[in-house]
Amino acid sequence: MKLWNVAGMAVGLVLVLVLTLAVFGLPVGPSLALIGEGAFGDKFAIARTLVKATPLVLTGLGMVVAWKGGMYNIGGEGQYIIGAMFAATVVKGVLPNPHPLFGPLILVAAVVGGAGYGLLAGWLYVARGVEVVISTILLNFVAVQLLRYAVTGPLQEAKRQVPESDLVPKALALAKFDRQMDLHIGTFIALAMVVVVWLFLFYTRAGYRIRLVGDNRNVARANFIPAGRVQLLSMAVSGGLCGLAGGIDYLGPAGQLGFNFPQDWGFLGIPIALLAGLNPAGVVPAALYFGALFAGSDNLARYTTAGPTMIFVIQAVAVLGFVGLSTLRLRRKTAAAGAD
Amino acid sequence: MDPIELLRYAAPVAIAALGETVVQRAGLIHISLEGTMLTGAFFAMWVVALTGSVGLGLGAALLIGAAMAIVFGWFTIWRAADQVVVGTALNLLAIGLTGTLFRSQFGQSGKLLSVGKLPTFWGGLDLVLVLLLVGVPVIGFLLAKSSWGLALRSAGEYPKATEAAGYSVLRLRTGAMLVGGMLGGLAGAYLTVGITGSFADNCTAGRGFVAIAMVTFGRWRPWGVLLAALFIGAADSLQFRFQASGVQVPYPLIMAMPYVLTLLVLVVVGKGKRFAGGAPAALGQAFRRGE
Amino acid sequence: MTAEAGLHVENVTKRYGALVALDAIDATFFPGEIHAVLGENGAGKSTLMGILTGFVTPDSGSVTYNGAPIPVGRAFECKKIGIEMIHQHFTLVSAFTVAENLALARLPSLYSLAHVRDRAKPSLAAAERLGWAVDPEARIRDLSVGALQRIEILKALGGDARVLVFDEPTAVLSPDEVDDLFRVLRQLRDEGRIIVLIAHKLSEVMAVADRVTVLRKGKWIATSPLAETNQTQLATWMVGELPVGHVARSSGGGQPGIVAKGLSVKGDRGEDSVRNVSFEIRRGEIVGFGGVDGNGQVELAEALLSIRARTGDITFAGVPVSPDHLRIAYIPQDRQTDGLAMGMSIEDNLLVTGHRNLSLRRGPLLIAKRVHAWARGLVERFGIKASSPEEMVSSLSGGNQQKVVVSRALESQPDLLIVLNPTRGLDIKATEYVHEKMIEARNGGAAIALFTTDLDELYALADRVLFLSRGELREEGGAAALVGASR
Amino acid sequence: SAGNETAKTPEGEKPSTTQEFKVALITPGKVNDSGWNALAYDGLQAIKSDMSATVDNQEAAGPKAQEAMRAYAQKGYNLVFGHGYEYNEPGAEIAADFPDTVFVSSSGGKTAKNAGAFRFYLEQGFYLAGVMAAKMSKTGKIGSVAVIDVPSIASTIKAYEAGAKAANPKIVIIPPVFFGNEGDIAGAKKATESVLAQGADFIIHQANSAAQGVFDACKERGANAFGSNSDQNENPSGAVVASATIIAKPAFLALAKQVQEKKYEGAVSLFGMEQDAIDFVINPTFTAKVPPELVKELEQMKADIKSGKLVVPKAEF
Ligand SMILES: Nc1ncnc2c1ncn2[C@@H]1O[C@H](COP(=O)(O)OP(=O)(O)OP(=O)(O)O)[C@@H](O)[C@H]1O
Ligand SMILES: Nc1ncnc2c1ncn2[C@@H]1O[C@H](COP(=O)(O)OP(=O)(O)OP(=O)(O)O)[C@@H](O)[C@H]1O
Ligand SMILES: [Mg+2]
Ligand SMILES: [Mg+2]
Repeated sequence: MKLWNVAGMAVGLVLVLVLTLAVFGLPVGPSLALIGEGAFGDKFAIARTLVKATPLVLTGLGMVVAWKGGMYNIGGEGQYIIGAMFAATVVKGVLPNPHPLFGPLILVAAVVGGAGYGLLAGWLYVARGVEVVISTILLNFVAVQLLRYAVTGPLQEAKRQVPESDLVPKALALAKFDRQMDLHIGTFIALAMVVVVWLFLFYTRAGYRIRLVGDNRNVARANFIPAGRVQLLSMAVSGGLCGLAGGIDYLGPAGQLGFNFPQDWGFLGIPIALLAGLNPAGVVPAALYFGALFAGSDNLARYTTAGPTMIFVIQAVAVLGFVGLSTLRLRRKTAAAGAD
Repeated sequence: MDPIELLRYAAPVAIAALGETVVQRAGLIHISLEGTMLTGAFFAMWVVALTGSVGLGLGAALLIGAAMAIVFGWFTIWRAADQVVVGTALNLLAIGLTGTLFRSQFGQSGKLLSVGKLPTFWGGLDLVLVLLLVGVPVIGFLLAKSSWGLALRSAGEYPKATEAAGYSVLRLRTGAMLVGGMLGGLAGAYLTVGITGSFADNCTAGRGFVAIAMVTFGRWRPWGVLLAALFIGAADSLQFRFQASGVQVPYPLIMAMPYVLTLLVLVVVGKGKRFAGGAPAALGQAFRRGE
Repeated sequence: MTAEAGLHVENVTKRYGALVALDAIDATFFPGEIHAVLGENGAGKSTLMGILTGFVTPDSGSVTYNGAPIPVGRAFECKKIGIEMIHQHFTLVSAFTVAENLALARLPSLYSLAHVRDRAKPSLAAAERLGWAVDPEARIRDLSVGALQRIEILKALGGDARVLVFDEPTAVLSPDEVDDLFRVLRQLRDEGRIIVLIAHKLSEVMAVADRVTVLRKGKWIATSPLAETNQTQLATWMVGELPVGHVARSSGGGQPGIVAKGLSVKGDRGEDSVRNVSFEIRRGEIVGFGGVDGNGQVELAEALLSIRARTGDITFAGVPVSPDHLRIAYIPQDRQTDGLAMGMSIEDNLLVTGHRNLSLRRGPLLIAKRVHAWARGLVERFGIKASSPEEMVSSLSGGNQQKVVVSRALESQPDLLIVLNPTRGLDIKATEYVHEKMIEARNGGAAIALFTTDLDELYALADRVLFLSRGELREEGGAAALVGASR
Repeated sequence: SAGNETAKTPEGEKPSTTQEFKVALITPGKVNDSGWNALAYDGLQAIKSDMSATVDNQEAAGPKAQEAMRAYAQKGYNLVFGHGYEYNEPGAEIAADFPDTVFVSSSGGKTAKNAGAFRFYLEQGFYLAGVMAAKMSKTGKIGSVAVIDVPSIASTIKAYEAGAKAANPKIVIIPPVFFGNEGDIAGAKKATESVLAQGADFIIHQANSAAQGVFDACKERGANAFGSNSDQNENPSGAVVASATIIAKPAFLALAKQVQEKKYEGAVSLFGMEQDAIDFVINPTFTAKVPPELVKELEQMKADIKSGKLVVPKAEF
């Protein structure tokens, strides 16, 4: 994307936001101020924006990998939940001896959980021909119920009173830089994953094959590249990234699992990936945009009567505005191409 | 359970899934069906609360359902935008829109609403249920035998053949979306003015997604889809029965049952196109002319 | 303008970019005759037929039917005035029944309450008239290709078309099915319709046509009553003078290479595409497979690649072919569907073979620097006209796209090279270069199977020439064999 | 200390005086649910009007919960209510980082210098509902419907069952049915019908915003329902015979006053009928049908509860 296009898009999105606020009768100036303040007002606000962007970076990356491989994974939410559950299982296991060195192991478990759940959808497609879109919708529902079961059953806190897991012991929680701030090192893990995924997609054989199969399965077939296996891999990597997001949210901001653990970050990976143009590097600004939007609109909801539902409207319009603007651009492009 | 009661509780999913059958047969997946149902549910309730007329409420639901479908269709059919992305966004929009309006109209701290309901006759049937029972064979017949159904199905199977035969894939799909949207709105309305006479945030509770899955479960046939919806409804009733008779199974696992069952059916049916029909070949694929 | 009955084409020209697909063509098609249109691949036959039936808009020239101009470029309206085309590629919905497909083709009015059965009736009646047994409830995907061809034809007959254009209807039929089709064509002709037939096989043309028109490279060459010509004459019109003489023959008798015995292969629709063929290609040898498209080339090539199921044996150097000890490279027939990932860059498309290249990777990693250098090298050596290897392959011209496919295959130093029409769309210099490279590969010990429809290429490169005709192999060469004249 | 030094006042807000008292409420669900969350919202509004405090509220659960708590503390809020057990442990932990903010959760047992919990003794109301149901049931069967099986809900239902058993040992209690989804009115209705199908003619609910489904089912089947959390006696269904209510205002005000006067010390406090925070109200339009002895008996029990003579069972959580 050219810088000029990015600028145009940004202006367009702000206009869309202003319009939405106006339509719902919110004072545009003060509302924008509240949103801006909530997203960037002070170091706390910036930290919140970053923390919200963290799972979005990871689920966005997850969607990029799957979609690049031609797999329409919309099961990020389920993979996120299962990842967190795997992490919580390990935490429960090492609870008697919560040594900080277990931290990486817990995150690996989250990756494995998410990857396994992604693979399940991949297998359903490759081996049984079940559309990924349909199977992942169903698997998302199943994951939510599994979570509910887990926190009232095997993963429930020690006293077995409330439907939650135990609070993650401090030693295992993701390190923070300032006790008063939300920022934790998970954000940097996510940023590192951007680099890793970027290297994976563009500098490894496996990543190359994922891109190739996603672009044209026939070429892969004619050159002895096992497309099914490659697509399974893309689902596993995708699920693993979403699982990692779940693990980080569990060890970081949430600190425990409960009914309300899933916050739609898995679903939101989809628009992030789209906004990023299916480019891992683009995921960072896209996730920051949404992170800031969420931190800002949370602030709006906190300090006005706009209410939590208003946030959904703002988010939805932000996505639709983006899709609308990008299809407009596409149309101009194809019109130009058709002219010759 | 009394069969009419079973039908009544299965109806929201069944009606939405019936519409979704038409939509998927034309090659689209209406991911925002959940949101369409929710707006239908809210607007039906709102209009009934304002006017006292259930008929007007149902009409409002049809209109808003159609409007949501048009938005979805404009992006996905005419702009060839991704169905999942647009659908996800519209679901968010629906939650936000209904929630915001609900608060602004009925108070910040909420209120248990009770509005007029659809009158029943013949031991519990009502207009919408009759419509559903008539709609299944009618839509089944139209899809299978009529000119419209034939053209529509070809758009879901092989859009190029549709265009070669002289129909516009884009228009056919838009028409299918209208049917799917109106039925989605009606399905939502039936929750609020048919079953409960009330509305709450998110009262569709995932039924739209279930309806999408039921279309696959019912193998893209109206009768199959109705049976699938009844099956899930019955499984749900059974689940409550279990609880009320003290059977000790963790209820989240019971609640996952419908989805797991659907997945199992899909695994068994798998790629077998021959087994009671398969997915429309062009399902979920945007059609761009001249490609 | 003549008010004569019939379809008149006057001075029609059609360009695709720089390519002149049809160059000032005149032709007349009369009622009550079967008029065959002949020409090599790419001669412009389908384009001309598309113009007659409204699917293609000409750049200039006119088409009149019974004295009145046809609705040019509007296939749908052409259908209304009785001009129908039976497409080379079927437009049948495979999940539908026969009746549904027949009904779909009848003029649309969505709101008419007409039942599928009613709309299929005229076509089914036509089937009965022709003596074809058709089960309206059968599913398309369960039918044989021959049956599909019949359905494709019946679709057109349901509307009582007066002009029927058949684009290569026999390409996929068995001899018996061809005979049956010809019986029907004659019957339709005798009912006073205009029948236009595109066929590659001269024997077929001789059997059924009343008149022939020959095109070559977009130009009109000849029109003649069938009685006043013969196969040799037609073949010469089609392909021009036959090239003679060979270049750079292999020394012959290299090490044993591929040996195929009793190979049979099915096509995508389950038809027998390749029937019981046996041949050998030694290392250091190019075996050319001549013949017209659609006679089993793609299927045979894919069977040799082991990416298509087959019966029969293939061994290389005496052991069954297995990818593990054999390097195979492939230049597919259709670069856009099987050769290139159009959403990726030139470099990425070169990497299709290059990502296996040990010098470009370390374990699972691709070494970017080396990949760039390697890609740049290929782009330069093969003269791929692009600003850089990072450029999207979709922005290249067809010829340069072809060079991408060819260069990466040749570069991978294969033991077995399977090539379909490698120079389609290349200019003379590039063609020469590709030919040179193939000979280099041969001299380097590769066994090469060259499938080509281009006679010049066939004779220039092949050490031995075989001909594929309806999935069977023939040894005899010459123009007649090339166009499938012999039975 | 750190929390207040770094916190800034948001722009666009009225200039804050040093005395400004700021109270925030964080709810796990929507405050328009006519139940658990709604009552807390009403409590918060009471603090606003009676103490002219600056109040704000936000819905935040799961990973957002701690963030929301911190966000208010960073802004120098004096008191942050977390309306649910899930805010208790995190609250106690965050409290250490924000010594000038008091974190109070509804239920839960962890405390710190500036963190604690309070809990409504709604079991008392449910107990009386159980007594009334057992005494009046014609079928001899009573039941309950709830959204999810969480301890706060389970405990109230246990108390309802205990009341019923105490009043009539032979009463048959249909196990509670959970319908799983907060807003799912139709699900609540269907769940209720499954209980009614077992023969119950009195039903109590913990259905929050889906309660209308419970009432509707009872009305259609001629059964009786109890309202819960708030006074739902006037529900248009006409099926509500009495309500077990929480009066949030006194509890919220009491806590807020303690905090304002800097007297708050981390504790777990219980608000019941003794504090006028819980009540059991018979629907006036229904009184005629209730035997006068029963009305009297219920009044006596209320008095006994207040005096401590009758202790209603409750679970710890
Ligand atoms: N849509 C198009 N865009 C660009 N070039 C085209 C297009 N259609 C045809 N051509 C070119 O026009 C020329 C004539 O094509 P045409 O399809 O008429 O050949 P044909 O005689 O039918 O060949 P075949 O025997 O292979 O079917 C070819 O070079 C072809 O590549
Ligand atoms: N040029 C080729 N010709 C024939 N067979 C090939 C060629 N390249 C690869 N194959 C075969 O195709 C299969 C898949 O190739 P691939 O490159 O994935 O092998 P690999 O190096 O073992 O990779 P992986 O690590 O994925 O197993 C292997 O069986 C390989 O032997
Ligand atoms: Mg052609
Ligand atoms: Mg291998």
